[in-house]
Amino acid sequence: MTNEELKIKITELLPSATFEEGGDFLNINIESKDWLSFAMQLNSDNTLAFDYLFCLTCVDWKTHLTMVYHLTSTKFRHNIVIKSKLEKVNPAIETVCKIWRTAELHEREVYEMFGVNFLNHPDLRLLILPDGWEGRNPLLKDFDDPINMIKL
Amino acid sequence: MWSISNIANWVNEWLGKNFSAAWVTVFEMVIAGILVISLFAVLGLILVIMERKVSAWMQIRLGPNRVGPKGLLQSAADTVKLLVKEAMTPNGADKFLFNLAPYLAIVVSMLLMAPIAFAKDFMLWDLNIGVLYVSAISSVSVISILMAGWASNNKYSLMGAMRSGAQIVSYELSAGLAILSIVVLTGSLNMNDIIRSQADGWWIFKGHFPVWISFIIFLIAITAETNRAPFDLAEAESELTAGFHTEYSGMKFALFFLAEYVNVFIVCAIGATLFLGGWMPFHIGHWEGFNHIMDFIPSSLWFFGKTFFLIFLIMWFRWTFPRLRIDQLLNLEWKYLLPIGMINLLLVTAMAILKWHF
Amino acid sequence: MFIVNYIKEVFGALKSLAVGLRRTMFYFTHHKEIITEQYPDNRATLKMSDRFKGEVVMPHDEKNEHRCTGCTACEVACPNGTIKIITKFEVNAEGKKKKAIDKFVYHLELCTMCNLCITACPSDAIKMAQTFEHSVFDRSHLTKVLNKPDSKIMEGVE
Amino acid sequence: MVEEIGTTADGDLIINVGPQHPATHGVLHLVITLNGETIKKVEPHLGYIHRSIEKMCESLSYRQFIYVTSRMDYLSSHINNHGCALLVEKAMQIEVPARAQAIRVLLDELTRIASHELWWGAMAMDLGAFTPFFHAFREREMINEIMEDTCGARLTMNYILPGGVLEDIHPDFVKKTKEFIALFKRKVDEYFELLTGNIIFQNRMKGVGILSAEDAISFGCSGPTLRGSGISCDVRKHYPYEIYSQLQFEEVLETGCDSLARYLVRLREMKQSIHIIEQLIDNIPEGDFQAKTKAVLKLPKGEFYQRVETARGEFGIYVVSEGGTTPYRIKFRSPGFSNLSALDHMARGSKIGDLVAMMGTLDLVIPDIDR
Repeated sequence: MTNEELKIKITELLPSATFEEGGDFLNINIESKDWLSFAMQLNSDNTLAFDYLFCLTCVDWKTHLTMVYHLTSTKFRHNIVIKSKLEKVNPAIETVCKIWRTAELHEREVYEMFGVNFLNHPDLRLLILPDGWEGRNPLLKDFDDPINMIKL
Repeated sequence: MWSISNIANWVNEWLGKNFSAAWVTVFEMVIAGILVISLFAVLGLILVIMERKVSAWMQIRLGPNRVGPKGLLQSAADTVKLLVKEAMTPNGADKFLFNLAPYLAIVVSMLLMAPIAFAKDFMLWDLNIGVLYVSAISSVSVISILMAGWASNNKYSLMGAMRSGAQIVSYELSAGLAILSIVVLTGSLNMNDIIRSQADGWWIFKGHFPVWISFIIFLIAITAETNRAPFDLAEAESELTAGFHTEYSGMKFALFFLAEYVNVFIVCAIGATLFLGGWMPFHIGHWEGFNHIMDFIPSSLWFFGKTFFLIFLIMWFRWTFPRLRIDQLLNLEWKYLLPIGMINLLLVTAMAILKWHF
Repeated sequence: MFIVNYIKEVFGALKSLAVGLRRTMFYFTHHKEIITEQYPDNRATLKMSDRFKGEVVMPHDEKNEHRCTGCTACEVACPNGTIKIITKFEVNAEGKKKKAIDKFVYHLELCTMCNLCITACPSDAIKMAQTFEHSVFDRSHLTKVLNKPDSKIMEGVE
Repeated sequence: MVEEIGTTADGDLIINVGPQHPATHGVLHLVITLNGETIKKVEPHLGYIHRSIEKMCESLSYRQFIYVTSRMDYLSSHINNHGCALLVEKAMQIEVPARAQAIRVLLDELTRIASHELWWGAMAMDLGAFTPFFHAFREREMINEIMEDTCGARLTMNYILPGGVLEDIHPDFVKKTKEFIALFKRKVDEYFELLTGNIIFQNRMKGVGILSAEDAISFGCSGPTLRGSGISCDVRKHYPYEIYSQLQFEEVLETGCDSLARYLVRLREMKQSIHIIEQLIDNIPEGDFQAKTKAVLKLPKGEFYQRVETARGEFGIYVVSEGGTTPYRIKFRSPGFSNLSALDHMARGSKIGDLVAMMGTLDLVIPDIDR
């Protein structure tokens, strides 16, 4: 499907979604509370069939966080980017690791790097950071490590 | 003609002239013990350098080439290194069993030396059940491996030991059946008798097709019994780091290492004795002239030549094949080698009764 | 037909093993195929490719002059702080003060050989050397000063 | 007395494979729960060489960040660099000269072969066959020498700049590459004799580590791992970059879904790479090897995503730019990280020996996973 067709289809599924062109893919902004049901529809809808989550990450905008999900369909080869704003304090969003199982590790990474709490995640523990890590989440913009970071 | 047995007889006579019979026995036992231990050391050195060179050439490498001429003293340097290394005993280990295991391994391989005929009329113990003795004692070696694996208190070691236990117990059967086929043909368990029965040709040539099958089964079984690749599951380094000897270091590790190589030598010596005629030169039926010429080559050379040929075969396998998985290993034994071995034994028996062999 | 399949299976397996054995035997007997490099022994004949990026050096001519103006373009270009340039003011023959390098400090232990400093350099003062034996016993030996003592900037290099 | 440590309530053994273990080729740490020889659970513990490259890149300029990615998947470092350069070029609309494109693609494919060679040898070694390792390294050494001549380094090439390549190809490049192709074509049949056809190897691989097509997609696998499950996913075909759309090559697909299928995909991919190199080696267009670029690169405000096909799968670079000289946020989608997530699913219920085979065919490079 082209971006235009995708837009129409997705507006049907989730009227509150807003679109953003620019970049390589169609960007869709959604509310974080809609995410789980919307993700299920994206995955199961026969004409969309977004079965492949190829990138899951988070961006720290200082005032808020944004979860970014890159989705593609191995059947139709169309791509979309889902973005969802999260609060800076105690960010939380539903997990999608039941739908795309690769999300399990990716969400654990985002959890420790940005402190995003993934609701209903089966195994939300530190993955990369050492056990008993205390302090800020490293990829946040206000993280500072005076010992190990070399300032240029 | 010069031969080892002449020297042995001369020593015996000289001792008999100078000492009483009891002392002669004591001295001869001491001499035999020293000889066995030095043979151990020499074999260890030779086989390690041989393995390293064989593997290197198959892997388009040069291999050890620094210590001594063409790197021939490399294994001596290795030994020195292992000797000066600290022999650690891990904290949680069962200290007594942990230290006992390597010695048990070496003692078992020493015991196996006894009934092997190294040259014409030259063996430590002319035992009338030599073949049975060998298969009985070689099964004991599994105890040392189990002991090492258990006492290390390491999960890798334990799993290695358990694998090894299952493997040696299984492959003992096939090796036994393969040996039996020769016993059936000769009608004797005595090593010397078996060798003499090959005076008109080795069994591998006299025995037709069934003996070849026995020989192949025997080769596979002994490779498995000595825990060599492709059956080195007990020490599969990519799975269990080093298996049962993960926790061993220094000389204790070296003893396991030595025992492995000496075991290879012994099983190959037995294979050579059973199938390739031991020290018996290459004889063909009644070609007296040809046989006579062959007799000029010393019998010890024949024995060592054949044994090292088999050792080379086993090394060749090791550096060519990937490792089997534990269930495939047991499948191979119980689904392939054992049934084939049994049917083959039947064939050999029929052949022996009907006198089809040469 | 179980028996036939069984026998076929066994012979197929043995054949596949024999093929592998033949290949290793080929290499066992063909020593010309050996590719081992005897490294410290072939040092005399060993020649690195002329583009090999070993370390950053600053060529000096016979008059002990280099081409570095101390513009710090390389320091800016470096992704990981490998280069530190310490400048000083020199009084030249006409009595004018002129900026020149005091020390060109190069941390080999940080260098990723990305060549960005050499691309950035406007006066071709530094280049990559083809050395590769960099191991030393103390990390501090890897911090080098590239300009030789008492070296001067070449005439005409701005 | 011997203490019982590291067992579960059911009496299952818990074993640490790694961070220092002969099978993990790096510092991967797997905690596996075992019932006898059978694996019940595999749990990866990462971070032993995490350098936080994403954070580092936030303070590096668009010229500098390219070379950091060499240190991620060090076996396809050239392809990683290529992806980063493509992203910058796409965002800034830099036209890359045809000669530079051809050179990049040639070196990409050489890198791919070198990476697969190393994988082949290392995987054989995991399975207990030592000899193939050295045979693979003989061919890989030739590629390394070609790389050394042209790029000046053997592993982390650092040869790509936004807008082209660092230098023109070495005068010997064409000759040496042709020599390599000739040698490789002779030797690749030996791979079959040594390993592929071997009955022990076949049994170790067939039916081991089954990853059905649905699971492979769900786990986000890419590259040979996904193609071994019969899903077409080659970035070079679906989202062609550089001159891949003009080249003749076949996307290798196997439908076995097991370790053998993944193995065969990689072996056949090497031949396809040779095919690509053969098409290009005599037809490298004349011209510049570098486009004129500004001294300071500034990406326009926005978000950019670029993917390339590395030897391990789809490598993605996601850049959020605020219009400055450094990225605001950068995310590397590394193929190994996603492929690793499938390991637990694949390994459950199989033997320890199979785990080694699975890890071998997933072709894990640990710095790629840890970043």
